[in-house]
Amino acid sequence: MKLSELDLGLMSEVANTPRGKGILLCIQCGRCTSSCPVARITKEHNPRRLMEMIILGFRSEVIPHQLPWYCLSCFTCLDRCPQGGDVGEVMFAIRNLAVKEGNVPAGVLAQAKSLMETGRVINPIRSALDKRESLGLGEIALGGLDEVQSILKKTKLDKVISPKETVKRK
Amino acid sequence: MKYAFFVGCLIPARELSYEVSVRKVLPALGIELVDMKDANCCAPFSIQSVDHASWMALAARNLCIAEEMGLDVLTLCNDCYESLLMVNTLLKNNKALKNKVNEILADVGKEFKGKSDVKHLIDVLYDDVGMKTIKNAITEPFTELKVGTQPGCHLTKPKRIHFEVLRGFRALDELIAATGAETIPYERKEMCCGGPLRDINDELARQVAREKLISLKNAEVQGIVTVCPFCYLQLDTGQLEVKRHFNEEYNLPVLHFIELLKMAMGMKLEDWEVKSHRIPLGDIVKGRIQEE
Amino acid sequence: MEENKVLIIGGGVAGIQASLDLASRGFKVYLVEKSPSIGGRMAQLDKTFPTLDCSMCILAPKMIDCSHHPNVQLLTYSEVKEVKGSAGNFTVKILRKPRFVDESKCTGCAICAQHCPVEVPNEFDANLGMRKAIYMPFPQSVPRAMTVDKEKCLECGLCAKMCEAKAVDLKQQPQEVELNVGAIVVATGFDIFDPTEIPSYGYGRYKNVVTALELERLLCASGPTGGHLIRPSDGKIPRKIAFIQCVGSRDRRFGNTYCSSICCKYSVKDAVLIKEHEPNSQVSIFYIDLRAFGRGFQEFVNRAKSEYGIRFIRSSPGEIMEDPATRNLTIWYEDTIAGTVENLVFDLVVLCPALIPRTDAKELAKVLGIKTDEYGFFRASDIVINPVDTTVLGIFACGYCLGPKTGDIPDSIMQGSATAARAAEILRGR
Amino acid sequence: MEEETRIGVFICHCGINIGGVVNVREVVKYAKTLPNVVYAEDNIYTCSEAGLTSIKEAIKEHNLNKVVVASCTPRTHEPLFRSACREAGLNHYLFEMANIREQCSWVHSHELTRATQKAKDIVRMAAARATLLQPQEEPELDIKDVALVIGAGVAGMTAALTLADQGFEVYLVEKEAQVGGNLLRLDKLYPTMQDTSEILEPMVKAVKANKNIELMTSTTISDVKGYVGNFKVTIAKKDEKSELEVGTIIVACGAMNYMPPEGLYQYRVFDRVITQLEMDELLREGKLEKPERVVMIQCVGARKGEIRAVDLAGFPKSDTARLLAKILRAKKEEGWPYCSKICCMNAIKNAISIKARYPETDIIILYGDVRVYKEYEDFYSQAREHEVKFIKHIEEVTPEISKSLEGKLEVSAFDALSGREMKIPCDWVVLSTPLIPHREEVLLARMLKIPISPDGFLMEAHLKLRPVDTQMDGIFLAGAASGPKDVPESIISAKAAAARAGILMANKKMRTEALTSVVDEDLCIGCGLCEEICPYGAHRVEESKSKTIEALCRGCGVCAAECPRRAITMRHFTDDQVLAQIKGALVPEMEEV
Repeated sequence: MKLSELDLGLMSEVANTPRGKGILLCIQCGRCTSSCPVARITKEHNPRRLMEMIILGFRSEVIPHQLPWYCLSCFTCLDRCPQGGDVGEVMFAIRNLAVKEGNVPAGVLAQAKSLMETGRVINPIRSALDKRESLGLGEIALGGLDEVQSILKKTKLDKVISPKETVKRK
Repeated sequence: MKYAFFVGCLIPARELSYEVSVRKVLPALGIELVDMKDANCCAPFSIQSVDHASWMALAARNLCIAEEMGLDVLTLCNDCYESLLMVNTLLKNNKALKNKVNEILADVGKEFKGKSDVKHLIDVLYDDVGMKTIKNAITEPFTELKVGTQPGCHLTKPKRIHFEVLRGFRALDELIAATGAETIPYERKEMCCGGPLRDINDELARQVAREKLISLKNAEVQGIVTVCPFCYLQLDTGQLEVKRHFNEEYNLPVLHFIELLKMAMGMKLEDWEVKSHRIPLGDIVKGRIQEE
Repeated sequence: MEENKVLIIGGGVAGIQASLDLASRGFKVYLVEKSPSIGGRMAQLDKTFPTLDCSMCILAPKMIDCSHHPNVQLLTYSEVKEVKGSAGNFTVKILRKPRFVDESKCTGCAICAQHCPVEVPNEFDANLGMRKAIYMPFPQSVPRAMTVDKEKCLECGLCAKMCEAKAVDLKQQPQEVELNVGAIVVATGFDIFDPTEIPSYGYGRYKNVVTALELERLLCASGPTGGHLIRPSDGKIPRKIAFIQCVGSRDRRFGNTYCSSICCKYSVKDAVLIKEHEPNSQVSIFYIDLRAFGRGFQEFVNRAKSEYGIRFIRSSPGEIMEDPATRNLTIWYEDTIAGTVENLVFDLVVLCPALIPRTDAKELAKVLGIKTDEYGFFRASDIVINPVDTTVLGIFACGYCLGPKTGDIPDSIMQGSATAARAAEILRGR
Repeated sequence: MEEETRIGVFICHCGINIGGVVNVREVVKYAKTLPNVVYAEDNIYTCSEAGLTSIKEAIKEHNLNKVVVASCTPRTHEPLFRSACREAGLNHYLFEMANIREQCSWVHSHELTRATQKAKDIVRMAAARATLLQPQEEPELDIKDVALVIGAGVAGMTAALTLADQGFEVYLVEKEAQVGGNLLRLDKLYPTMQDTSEILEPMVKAVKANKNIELMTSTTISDVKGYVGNFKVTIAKKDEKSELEVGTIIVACGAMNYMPPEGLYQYRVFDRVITQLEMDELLREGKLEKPERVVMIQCVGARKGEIRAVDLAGFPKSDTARLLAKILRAKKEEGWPYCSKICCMNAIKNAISIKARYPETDIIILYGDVRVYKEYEDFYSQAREHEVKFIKHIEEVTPEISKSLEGKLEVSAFDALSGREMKIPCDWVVLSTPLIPHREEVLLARMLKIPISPDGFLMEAHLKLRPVDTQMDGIFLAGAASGPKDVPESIISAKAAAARAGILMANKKMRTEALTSVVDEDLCIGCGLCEEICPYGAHRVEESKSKTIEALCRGCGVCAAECPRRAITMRHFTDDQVLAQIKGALVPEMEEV
């Protein structure tokens, strides 16, 4: 791999993203990977190796890929990392970067959109609403929708999920 | 005792029996639930993954509502619990972050002060109601019912936002014991249900669920008890998907803990509640169903 | 004249070296030891790396020298309670805990112990072996005198009856001794991190997960198993043994961010010993960085690989699972070179815990008025040029109580000698 | 007329160690039947205060003139029993020890009767020898309270100062014109990151100011004669030679940085491939211009290969030469077999210095293991927080270094932990090379008669328990002379060496073992064989007669064995004593007949 393809800045970019500081603590011991439910199922997902590739700056092999999305954020690694290296936390940092480059799974995108429109990531279907009524469970319509939307306007969630130059997800 | 009741998105949309049972059981145990009227989504895993600021701000907004009500938050869902508890802890301990978030909230006339706490249903039952009261409330305890629990990840993890490791596990086990049922330990008890991977990589989500189901099957349990709507969804509906893809029979009925407690307290399940479970509850609910 | 007197706190190999050097240099030395015998951690070890000398055999002569040196006075089973004054003139109050046995009369024949009805776990054997309520921690104890463990004693008085030397005195009272000394040397050593803090390794829950110190006792000919390596759950000889490095060290969660700096070395040593005990056993060592630094060790590691076929796996395992039926242990780890998650089954798993400050280090620091460092070890006044001076002039330190900067036995010995030089500089310098 | 021999025998149960196997009382009974034995008893622990007292009492009561203790190993317990005899007014060379534990009960724990039999044999042999024992006087030596410290690096200066501050006179000899050793070339010290001058300058001032220290630079050692307390050392400054008389010697000649041969990692081929020490110098002189990236390679010439022939060429007859001849046949990659242990921290130190100067510079360290032992782990974390990158490369796939089209250096390495091969363009390649022994060191060792360890460093008396002593009384080691050490470690070892030397000089006298060789001048033909083979140089032929220098003699007995005229005997181990012992072993067992 050539320098041109190695992204020197990736490690500090991640380190300076909220929840990304842990990348600097990693000593590559592998406790995270052997504790990870997904890593046990597929060789494809390897939190430790993901950290290593970020440290070295293999941007094109990490950011546009599924890999960061394979993390369940079950936080087992968080509790077992001897360095308090926050692998599970760093994953959020990486995903935040990935989204900015257009790498966001359809399911997640849908939830984000729904959030912007309704203030909820999941919404009841008609029948459920009827059932609620019949049980006298009362309304769940979101009074504060306008507030939610103005918050999301301020955090520019819409821009985040539809970046100009969209990187193809491999 | 009063709580700001945070019901979340998934439960009212898909798992009404959970909500109904909570609304029935907790008042019976002396807990008053006050709905958080204008609460928004807790901003779960998916939103956290998309944008940090949005997550913080939305979670904080919910916390502000609870503060305005002057109450602590009661959540039924591990995801809501993790999101709200994490943000609450972070903002309470990080002034700079708090100011940033409050800047965003200022536009909607809200300010995070850090006056409320966030509690999971299990915390409330175990700490506030207390085992004594619960034991006294049990009128029709289960006998010879062996269950495996799915405490879920965020009831206890990450350690740093929970005062005691595996405390949630112990609490849940004791609570189940109070209902007369027996919790059987199994190898993959601490493992995630795989829920978060639904809609991202269903294949993987199923395989994680499968590992858990196999481990439960090996422990020869009669059913699974959950405390999180996502775990429930993943192990109940998910169980059918696993069955279909690997064509393996498990037939492990899945119950919300609150349903278990409800029945042990002598309240019957209604027919629609029983039917809302994709895996038939079978003998577990024998004689505990409301006649029409 | 107190200029000629020095107090040594701690009778491990560092304290012993300091005592002998100062005594031979002409100082009167008071050697205070908390436990019934001097010898410290080194006495608990089976063999020492990389020369595989029998630890006790090379230590015992030094212990005996101490007890017979005209300039050394042993104050075992004693603790320092109060220190006043300054360099050249310290006043020290020492509590002599009652042994309930007259040291000068006792011949250490141990006949009393044979008759004592009370059996309790022996701390010296990492609680793997048993001792009586009247006991000597180990056969080569110095002084060679019994001690009554009053907490466990039934006061049946059988020991007193049996003792020909009439040495047992169950009425003995604690004594306070006041000493004047010109300098003080602290050599209180280390404690061991409690692996139950890491639940996923199951120490305490799984019988066949042991610490390295427990293994030393299991390998030692004078240990509870007479030198037969057997596993705790069923007394069977373990065929597959694993070592796990950095249990609680290099770990921010517990504040032990340092490297304990001896574990890699003694693990390789123990692995080789195991192969010599049981040539057809398989030994694997899980490590993060294999720290075989310094002379002789790299060569030792190479031999361990090529001659003894010991397997080195670069990985810090995530968790250990026990099979309730066989009590065998499955280690889940990532082969960090291959990048795959693997699991292996072992009969015995040895954890290498961090070496941490003595639980009472802070207390002693207060008594002495010296400072501790960020980990709770005693702070050197300047880690580069004054490595054995504490923050108080006239009070010196040597051995692991200074923290991992000490490393292994030779380092402790060098520091012990170094404190002797410093004391001489302070008290004899023109 | 010789007084009659009266032997007392004391047999130890050692708790159950011996008593549990050997029938001790029976052995006592038997001992009493042996010739010249007038008294015998058994003790639970002969080494206990009680046991020792009863020995002393028996000596007086039965006016014993020989004592035999049958118990454990003399190695640990002989001094104890000897002093008991002394205290009872009996010359301690009239004491004999029989080991019936290690050599009997422990090895025959399953054959009780035969063990008892063997115990009797061992006791009988001991008694037989004891009969012939003679009182001996241990020669007492005067110790001159002047010390010589060889080498004025940080270790040598510390040793000198420590001794001087105790009031001893010290000659401090340095072969270079300037004192300070390796520190002169280093930029900073880890982990404190202080300039080396901060340590060095005050130390040099103190040395020069101390009236007890005589500093001699550009001076070498050309010969060492004599023995502990009375060394005669010839030193040479240019051509003029002079002699020093000293009581003790501290060797602090340090170690030197390994220079890779031309071509290894393109060293000396590309001018921007340098050693870590050379990087230290660049930084020290502030000559490093802002690089885009620096790549450091660890363990260059360390932890691999064997010691090279060229390192031996200087001294073909040396001990090392012989030791290494074997290894060299199996010569692998060039280099030194051990881990030099300071290189990881050194690399990190320079990495941090560079980052401090040029934060944008990317620094990659290629390692096999990060051996940041002790608290240096925190130093490693510090480097990672400075965003220094660490790559575990597979050493089998040695990094290749080439020039890229843009004229940059290009390092190709295989990252074991991401399983990827990388070509890393960079401006500098820095090679971390180990500390290795000076060649002079080996010649010096020959003069001082200190053995050399297989890795070429001076060997301590015992790796574990006597790290700064040598097998030669009065000669001690400080600093890197006995293996790689960083500054704090060197200082500790220097203070330790000073303490050990101080003990001898403060006591002004010392006794040596009486067990030495004795030459019968009538038989000696002055062939000089003994002088040639004595490992301690304790024999010197003068006027065609061999003389023993008792202070140097270790009593090993090689000379006695080799002497063609049987002119040499060993004091306290005479032939007839040994023969008596052997005869004792062969006596047929009366009781059994």
